[in-house]
Amino acid sequence: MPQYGSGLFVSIAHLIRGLFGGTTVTADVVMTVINSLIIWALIALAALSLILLERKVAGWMQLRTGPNRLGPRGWFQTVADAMKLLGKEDIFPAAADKWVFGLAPMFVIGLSVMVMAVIPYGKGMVPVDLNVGIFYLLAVSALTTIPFFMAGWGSNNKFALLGGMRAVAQMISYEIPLVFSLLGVVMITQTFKMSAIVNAQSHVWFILLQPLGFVVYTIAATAETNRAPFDLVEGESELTAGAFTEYTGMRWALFFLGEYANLFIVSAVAATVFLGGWQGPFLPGWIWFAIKVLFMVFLFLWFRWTFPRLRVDQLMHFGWKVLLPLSVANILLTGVGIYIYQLIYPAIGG
Amino acid sequence: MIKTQELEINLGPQHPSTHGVFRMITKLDGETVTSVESKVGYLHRGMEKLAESRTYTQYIPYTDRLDYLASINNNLGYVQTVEKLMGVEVPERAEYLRIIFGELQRLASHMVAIGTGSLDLGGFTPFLYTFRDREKILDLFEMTIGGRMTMNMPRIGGIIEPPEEFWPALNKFLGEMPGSIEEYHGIITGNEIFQARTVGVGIISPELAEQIAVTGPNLRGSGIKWDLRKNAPYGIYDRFDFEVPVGVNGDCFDRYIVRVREMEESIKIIHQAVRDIPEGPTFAKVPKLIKPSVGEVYHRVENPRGELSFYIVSDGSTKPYRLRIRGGTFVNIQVLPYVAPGWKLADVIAILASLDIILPECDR
Amino acid sequence: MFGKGLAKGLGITFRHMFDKKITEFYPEDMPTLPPRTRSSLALNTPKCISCGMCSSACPNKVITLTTDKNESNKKFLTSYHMDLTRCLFCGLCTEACPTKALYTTTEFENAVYFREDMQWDMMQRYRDKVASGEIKEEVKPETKQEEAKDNG
Amino acid sequence: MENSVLLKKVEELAQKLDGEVEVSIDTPVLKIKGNRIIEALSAAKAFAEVPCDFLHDLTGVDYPERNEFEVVYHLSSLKGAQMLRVKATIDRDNPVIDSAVRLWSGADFPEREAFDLLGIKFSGHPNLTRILLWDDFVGYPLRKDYVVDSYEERRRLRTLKPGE
Repeated sequence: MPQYGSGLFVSIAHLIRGLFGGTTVTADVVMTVINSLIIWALIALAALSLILLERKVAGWMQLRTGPNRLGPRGWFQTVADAMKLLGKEDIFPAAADKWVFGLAPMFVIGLSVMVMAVIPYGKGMVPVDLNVGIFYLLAVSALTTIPFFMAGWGSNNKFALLGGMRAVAQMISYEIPLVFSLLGVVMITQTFKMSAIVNAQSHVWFILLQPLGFVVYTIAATAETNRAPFDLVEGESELTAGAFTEYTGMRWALFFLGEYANLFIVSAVAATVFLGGWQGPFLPGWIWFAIKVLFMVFLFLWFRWTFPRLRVDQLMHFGWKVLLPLSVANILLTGVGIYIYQLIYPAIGG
Repeated sequence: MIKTQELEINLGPQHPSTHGVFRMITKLDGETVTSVESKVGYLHRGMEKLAESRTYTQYIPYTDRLDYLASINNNLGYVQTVEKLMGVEVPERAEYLRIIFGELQRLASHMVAIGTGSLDLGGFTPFLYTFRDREKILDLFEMTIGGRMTMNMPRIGGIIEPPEEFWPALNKFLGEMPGSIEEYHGIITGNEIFQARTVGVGIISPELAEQIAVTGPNLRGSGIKWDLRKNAPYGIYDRFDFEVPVGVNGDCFDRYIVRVREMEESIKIIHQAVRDIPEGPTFAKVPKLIKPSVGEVYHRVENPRGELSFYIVSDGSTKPYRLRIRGGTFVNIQVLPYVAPGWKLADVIAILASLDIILPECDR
Repeated sequence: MFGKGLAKGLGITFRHMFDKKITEFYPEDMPTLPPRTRSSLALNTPKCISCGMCSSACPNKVITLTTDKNESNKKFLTSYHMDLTRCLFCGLCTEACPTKALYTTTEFENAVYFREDMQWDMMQRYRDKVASGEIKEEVKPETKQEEAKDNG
Repeated sequence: MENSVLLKKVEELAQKLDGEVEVSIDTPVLKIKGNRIIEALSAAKAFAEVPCDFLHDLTGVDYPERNEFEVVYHLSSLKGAQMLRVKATIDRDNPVIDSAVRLWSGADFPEREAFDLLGIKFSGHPNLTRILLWDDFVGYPLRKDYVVDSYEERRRLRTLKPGE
C-alpha cells in the first residue's frame, strides 16, 4: 500500500545526520540530543493537548462545551493554565521531608521521558530501537510507583500517606497482568523489539489474534495510569487529592504532566502492540500512529467520565482474582494456538 | 502478627464529600474504619433564637434556609404548623398547588441526593445529568415565584398563584421526566461498579433505625413502610394514590433506590394533582398581622431528608415564644458511628452520601 | 452478564457527546429571566407614599427610610436606604407595599468590589435610572401644582 | 380512634405519676415532675395497642416567670399516627433531669443540644458536651434572659485593625 509522506521525519533526520558526517560519533551525539529534545517537546505537547481533550470530552459527555474562553473554542486554555501554574508559589509544607517531597515530581517526568524513547512513532522513527524494547518499557514504567510513594510519604500528610500506600498496592498488583497481557504478543512475534512487533502486524493486527490480551491490557493500563474507575491514588471524594494533597504550583503541574504523559505512553504501547502501530493505508505512518493513540486515549477518557470508582479491596480482588487468571489464560491459549499453528505450517515460528 | 498503629483522620470540616461543613473524626486501621465520631455545629446560626425576634410571617424566609435543597417543603411545614395553631382553613386550590410544588421540590431534592451520591463514589457525569433535570424544576420555580433556591413561596393561609405559562412548562417537564429516570437507571443503578460499592454496604437494621429515630428515605431503605404522607396524612395527601417504596436490606443501594422510586411516585402525585386541581382563590382570609392565641402545636411533615417538625409555643403575641425545629438530618446523622465501623474509608463516604445529609438543617 | 450495565452507561455517555449542549454562554448571551424573578429591588420614588410598610415587613431590618411632612401635612421621603448585605431577597417588602412603588427587578448582576457598595441609596438609584433613560419619570399632579405655585 | 384510646392510657399513667393531662389541638399532653420522667417514658413506650415508642423530638422551653424549664418529649410510633407530648418540669436554678439515652440511643444529640442551648443537665448521658456551639461559649442562648447583641452592634461592618 502506498504511503505518502512517511519518510518525512526520517529524511530530516538523515539530513541532520549528513551535516555531521553520517556515522561519526558527533552525529550520534547530536542526534541523541535532538531526539531527547523532541521527546520533551512531545511530552509537553501531548500533556497540553490531552488535558484539553479530556476537558472537552468530559464537557461533551456532560452536555457542556468544555473550556471555551481562551483562543478559538478554548484551545489555548491549557496553555494559560500551565502559565498560571508556573507563576504560583512553590510551597513546601513545614513538616515535609524536603528532598523526597521535592524530587518526587521530577522522577515522574524523568521516567516518562525514558519510556518514550523506545516507542516507534512511525516507520524508522524509533529514537532508540532496543532489541529488548518491551522489556525495557515495562521495567521502567514499573518504577513509576516509586515517585508516587515518595510524594505520599514525603508530604507528611495522612491523606497523602494513604494515597501513597494505595499507589504502591495498586500499581504493583496491576503491573503483573499488564506484563502478562503483552507476553502473548511477544510469544507470537518471538521478539522484544518494538519495530519488529509493528512489522509483524503488516497483515493482521494483534488485537484480532489477542482480543483477551487487549482487554486485559486496557483494564490494567487504566489502573496503571491511576485513572477512573481505578483512580484510588487521587480518590478525591475520600482522600481530597491523595498523594498530591500538599503539592502546589509547578510541582503539582509536573505530576499532572506525568499523568498525561503516562496516558500517552500506555495508549502508544497499545497502538504499537495491538493496533498495528504505524501500519495503515494511504496516510503517512506517523499520522496513523497518532490516530490510533487518540483512539486509545478516547477510550480511557470515556471510561473515566462514565464509571464510578472502585473500592480499594475490590480493586485488589479484581486485579488478583480476575485479571491475573485471565492474563495467564491468555498466555496458555496463545501457546496452544502457536502449537497448533506450527503443526499446520511447520516452517513458521521457532 | 505485625502491630500497626491506628491512624486518626479528620474528614472535614473542609472535605470534598462532607456536603458542607460536617466533621468526622475517623480512626483507621489501614484502610478499615474502627470508629467514627461526628461533630456538627459548624453552621449554627441560631435559627430557633432568631424566631423569637421575628413575626410569624417574617420567619417564613428563614425556614427556606434550613434544608436549602427542599425549601418549599420547609416553608410548607412551617406555614401548616402556624395554620394548625390558628385553625385556618386553606382554600382547595392552594392545597393542590402546595402538593404540586412540594412534590416538585422533593423531586429536585432527590435529584441532588442521587447525583451527589454518585459523585461521592467517583462518578462525575451522572451528577451533571441529575442537575440538568433539576435545572428544569428550578426554572419552574423561578417562573412562579422568582427564586430558585430559597423560594419563600407559601404564605400563612395560602400560596402564590403560578402564572399562565407555568402549566404548559410543567406538562413538558413531566413528559421528559420518565426518560431522565430511565437514564439514571442506565448510568447509575445498572452500573456494576456502583452496585459493588453500595450493595450490602452500611446496613442500617430496622431496630437501629427505630432506636435512633431515623426518618425519611433512610428509614424506608431499612424496610419499614412509614411515610407520613400515607400513615399520618397532612394537607390533602390522603386524596392521592401512590406507593411507599421500601428497601429490603437497609444498605446504601436500598436507600438510593428508594429515592429513585420515590421520584417516580412524586411524578404520579403531580399528575393526579394537575388533573384534579380546582379553580378558585389561593388565599384564605387571614389577618395581615398573624396573632395566634396562647397555646402550643407540634406538626410534622415528610421532607425529602426525613421528618421535619415544628414545635411552636405561642404566648399570644405576634412573635413565637419558642420555636423548635426538628430536622431529619440532625437525628439521622447519629446513625453514622453505629454503621460506619468495619467498613473501608471509601465506604464511609458512600454511607454518608446515602444518608443524604444537609448541614444547615442539622445545625440550624 | 457482568458488564452489561457498564456498557449501557458507556452508551449513554457516548450518545450525549453529540447531543445539544445546554451551557449558557453568560456574558455574551444574557439569560432572559422571567418577569417575576426576585434578583434585585428598585424603588419608584414618586409612587412611594412613605408609609413604612416595607420596613416593618422586612424580617431583617434591611430598609431604613426617613420621612418628612410638607406644609399640607403630607408625608414625603427624604431618604431611603437598603442594606443589601443583610437582604434575603424574600420579597416580603414588595408584597407589603400598597402602591407597588417598591418592586423586584430581573437585574441580577449585583456583585460589587466593596462592602460599602452594598448600601443602596434607592432614591439615588432611581434618579440614575431616570437619567440613563431606563425608566420614565412619573410626575405627580401635586408636584406640578407646587411647581406652578413656586413659579407663579 | 387512636386518640381516645391513647388519652385513656395517658390519664391512667398520669394518675400513677401524679401528673396532669390536657389536650392541645389534637395531641394529648402529659405534664409531670422531672424526677418521674423515666417512668413516664418507659410506660409510654410500652403502651399496649398505641405504643409511643419512637422518640420524635426532645427539647426544652424556658419559663423564667415560673422559674422552671419544661423538657418536652414528642413521642410517636411507626405503628400508627398517635402522637404524645410529655412535658417534664424541672427547677430552673438546678436544671437536672434523667437522660433518655438508655431508652432511645437517638436521644443523644437532642439532649446535647438542649444542654448546649438551654443548660439542662441530663444525668446519665454518656457525652454531655456542647454540640452546636463551641466548647468555651459562655451562656445558654435559648434562655429568655440571654442578652443578644444589639442590632446596631451586629450590623457594624468590621474593619481591619492595623497589624491584622
